[in-house]
Amino acid sequence: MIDKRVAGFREAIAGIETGHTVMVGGFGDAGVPVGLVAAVLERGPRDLTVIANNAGFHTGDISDWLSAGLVRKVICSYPRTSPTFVALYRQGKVALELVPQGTLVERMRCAGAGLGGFFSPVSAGTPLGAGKEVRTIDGRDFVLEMPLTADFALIRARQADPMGNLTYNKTARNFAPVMATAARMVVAEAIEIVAVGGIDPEAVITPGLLVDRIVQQGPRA
Amino acid sequence: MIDKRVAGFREAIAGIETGHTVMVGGFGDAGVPVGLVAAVLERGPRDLTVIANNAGFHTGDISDWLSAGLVRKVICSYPRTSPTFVALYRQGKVALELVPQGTLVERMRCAGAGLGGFFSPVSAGTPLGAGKEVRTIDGRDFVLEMPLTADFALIRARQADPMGNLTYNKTARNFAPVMATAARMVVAEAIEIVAVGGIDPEAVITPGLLVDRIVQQGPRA
Amino acid sequence: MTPHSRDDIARRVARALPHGAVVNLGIGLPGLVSRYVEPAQDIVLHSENGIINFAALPDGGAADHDSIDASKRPVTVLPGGSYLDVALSFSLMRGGHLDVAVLGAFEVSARGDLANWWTGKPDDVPGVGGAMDLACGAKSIWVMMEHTTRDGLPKLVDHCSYPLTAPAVVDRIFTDLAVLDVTPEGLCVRECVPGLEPAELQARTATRLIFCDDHRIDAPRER
Amino acid sequence: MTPHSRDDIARRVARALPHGAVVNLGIGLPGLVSRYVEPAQDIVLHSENGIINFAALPDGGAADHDSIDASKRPVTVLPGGSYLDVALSFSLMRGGHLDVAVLGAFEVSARGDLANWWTGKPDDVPGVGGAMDLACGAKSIWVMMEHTTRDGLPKLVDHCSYPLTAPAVVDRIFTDLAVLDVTPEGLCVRECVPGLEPAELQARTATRLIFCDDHRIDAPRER
Repeated sequence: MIDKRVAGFREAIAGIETGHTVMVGGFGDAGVPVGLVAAVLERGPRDLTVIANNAGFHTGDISDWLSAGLVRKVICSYPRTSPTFVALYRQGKVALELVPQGTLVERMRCAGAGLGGFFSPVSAGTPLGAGKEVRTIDGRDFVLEMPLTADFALIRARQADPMGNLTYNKTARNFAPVMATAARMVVAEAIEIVAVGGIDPEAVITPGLLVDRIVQQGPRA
Repeated sequence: MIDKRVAGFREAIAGIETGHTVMVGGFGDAGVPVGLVAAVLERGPRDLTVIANNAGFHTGDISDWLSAGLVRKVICSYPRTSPTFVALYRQGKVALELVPQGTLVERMRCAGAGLGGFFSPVSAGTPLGAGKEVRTIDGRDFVLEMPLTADFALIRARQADPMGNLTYNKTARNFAPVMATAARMVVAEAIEIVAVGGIDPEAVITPGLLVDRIVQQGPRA
Repeated sequence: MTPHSRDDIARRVARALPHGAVVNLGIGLPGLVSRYVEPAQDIVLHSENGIINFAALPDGGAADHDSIDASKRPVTVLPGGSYLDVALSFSLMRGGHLDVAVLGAFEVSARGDLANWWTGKPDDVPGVGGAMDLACGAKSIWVMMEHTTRDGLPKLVDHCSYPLTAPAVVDRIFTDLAVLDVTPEGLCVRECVPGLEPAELQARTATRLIFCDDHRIDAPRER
Repeated sequence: MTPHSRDDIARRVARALPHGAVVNLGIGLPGLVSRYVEPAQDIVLHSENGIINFAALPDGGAADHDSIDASKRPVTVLPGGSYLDVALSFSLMRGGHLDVAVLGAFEVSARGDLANWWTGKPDDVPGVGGAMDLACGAKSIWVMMEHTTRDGLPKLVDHCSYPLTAPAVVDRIFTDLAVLDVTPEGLCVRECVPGLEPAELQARTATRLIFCDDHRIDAPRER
């Protein structure tokens, strides 16, 4: 039997090392894998590049990684929500690659789908498109965007089965299905783990073959 | 109340005109919108460009359009399944743009997602990549693929609600969710039409905003 | 002359939305619009974090961390709504599947350039979120803002001084003083608040206004 | 010397699949492999038309037009399986998420070029389906074919004469005579059918074979 369950959060994030690139799911509080995030904090790898929509908001999310000095660079669309990030950024202690949100997810998808890059109209003619290759197609300017991959993706699911099939809860779905395609090692923290066959094949959002480890979420802080 | 239901197949395909490009869902028999296909045959527009995975198989699918002389060109991945196509193609009476299946669906997605093109490794170094722009990225060759759009997409759903939300049945899902993003007018033939609220918001595969018309499928031939 | 209140502007925008439109309301001022949409308008709200057809959580409703809009406000899905991942959500935006995006702005130029994401000042940490994606994709881009800054400086200009969100995308602007369309000839005034003379409006605007033939001095109709 | 039967080759391929592998079996000969996979191997089958973890419909099972694999054969989803659209299905293929694709071939070259989709003859209407996508994406590309054509012509060659499916993608080749790996130095023979001398195998092959140090004359183990 394929069984991707691991005993706990520590095992779930084993292998995240200094210098790694880590994708972290979530938009606002929705879908943040809080148990996995806490376990990485405890493990303490350094010089991480973090790919997420935000740079965190408060304690209990990736703001903690920033506070603990684990993060070298953040690739995100909206870091201003994190006072910790803002302070470190102003001190020059963390790098930022700012990416429009749709471009961020599309670059992850591009990597996960085995494509080499894509032309997007978003950011053409703006500072975020500066320095990028521009191509005019049917009279409209597009910029060339490149794939974005990671060593680990940490995501939160609603249901998981031992084969790694996942469903999500409401708007907690956000980045998780795409991150699950784009990282070398995909770890999902699930609200509920059900038996194989417990998820309707029509309802699976992330097929199990994309997922490497499953861990049961603890009670929410 | 938003209500995209139309009275019958004739109304559902109203507006398909000579010279149009039409996407037709289905892989094998799974997901072919047989009622819509029959209605187009009756309407009889000519010089159609048809985008589908196959050029049909037998009567009751787009082979009928080919037999009736409605089709100028087929853009597909595997036309050999249609004896009608093969005969017409050998006589030079229908044009073919052969596209690898994954590139076919990705080009549709590219159009539906508002992107200008993408680099794919598929077909690089083969006759199907000949004449396309090639770019070497990280030592691997990619070809530039452009978006593929259509005037109409004709698809088959399992459930539809009057707002146009759709679910699909098993492997009949295939091209439909992507075609629904890529065509100017999207028409779905549904096995069952349910009330608004009758589809779980987590289970919706195609959001209603993508769909223009819904028609109830008749009994299967 | 009394400028419109923020709620007045929201009411005016709501009234302008076509029946059945799929609409994204940007963060900030545009969020007010949802209060003034009539049920009979059948407006479908989209939020870029992955929800379609939703409403603000009713008072006393149990907030759910996992059911929020892009402003991180608790929302509830309506019948006929759906959840989606952000890849599809942004495909809908960029792909032209939304009818209207209503956005706030720092500045809008005469040709419809939009600046609404960053002041460009060194101490201002930039954040873009979905602003550029929205501005590039919806069929109609409407801006909703005060006509001038708090310091009385014009926000409608010949050329934006702030970094652009997207060039030449804005179709219509709703301010506390007027409703204006972006046309090939420049900004065309469609409506003004009662008692505001064209010269007064022009004085508060840093690009030459066109007072079209069909321009009428028209207060937003109260419901 | 007795060449392996088609079922022998399928049995050999099945035995070589790693535990828990996600596998796509191409149309034609590779389809036979599913008959010989042991339940304990926990193989997950993927089919490009949008189904994961399925099995052939058992005899007497009610066929469903809407539940087929890429060969259009009726299949049934297994517990832990799922349906997906072809965009995601091909993303999984191209994106390197499948462990092994087992494909048929007209020809394979010494550097692993694959030709399996079109003869290139004027009267042969081309059809590619998912062949190129599979060949470009799976982590390992295995070819399963007869060592020579029906006319006895070699199918393992220096350079393919047929139009390529993809250049330099094949990792391993299973034929009725041998198992060969594609290496930087050329095709390396890992196994031969009993009684087949190296010179005989070379005579049926149009590229120079390497008989590696670890080459052993080894019949596929019967179950």
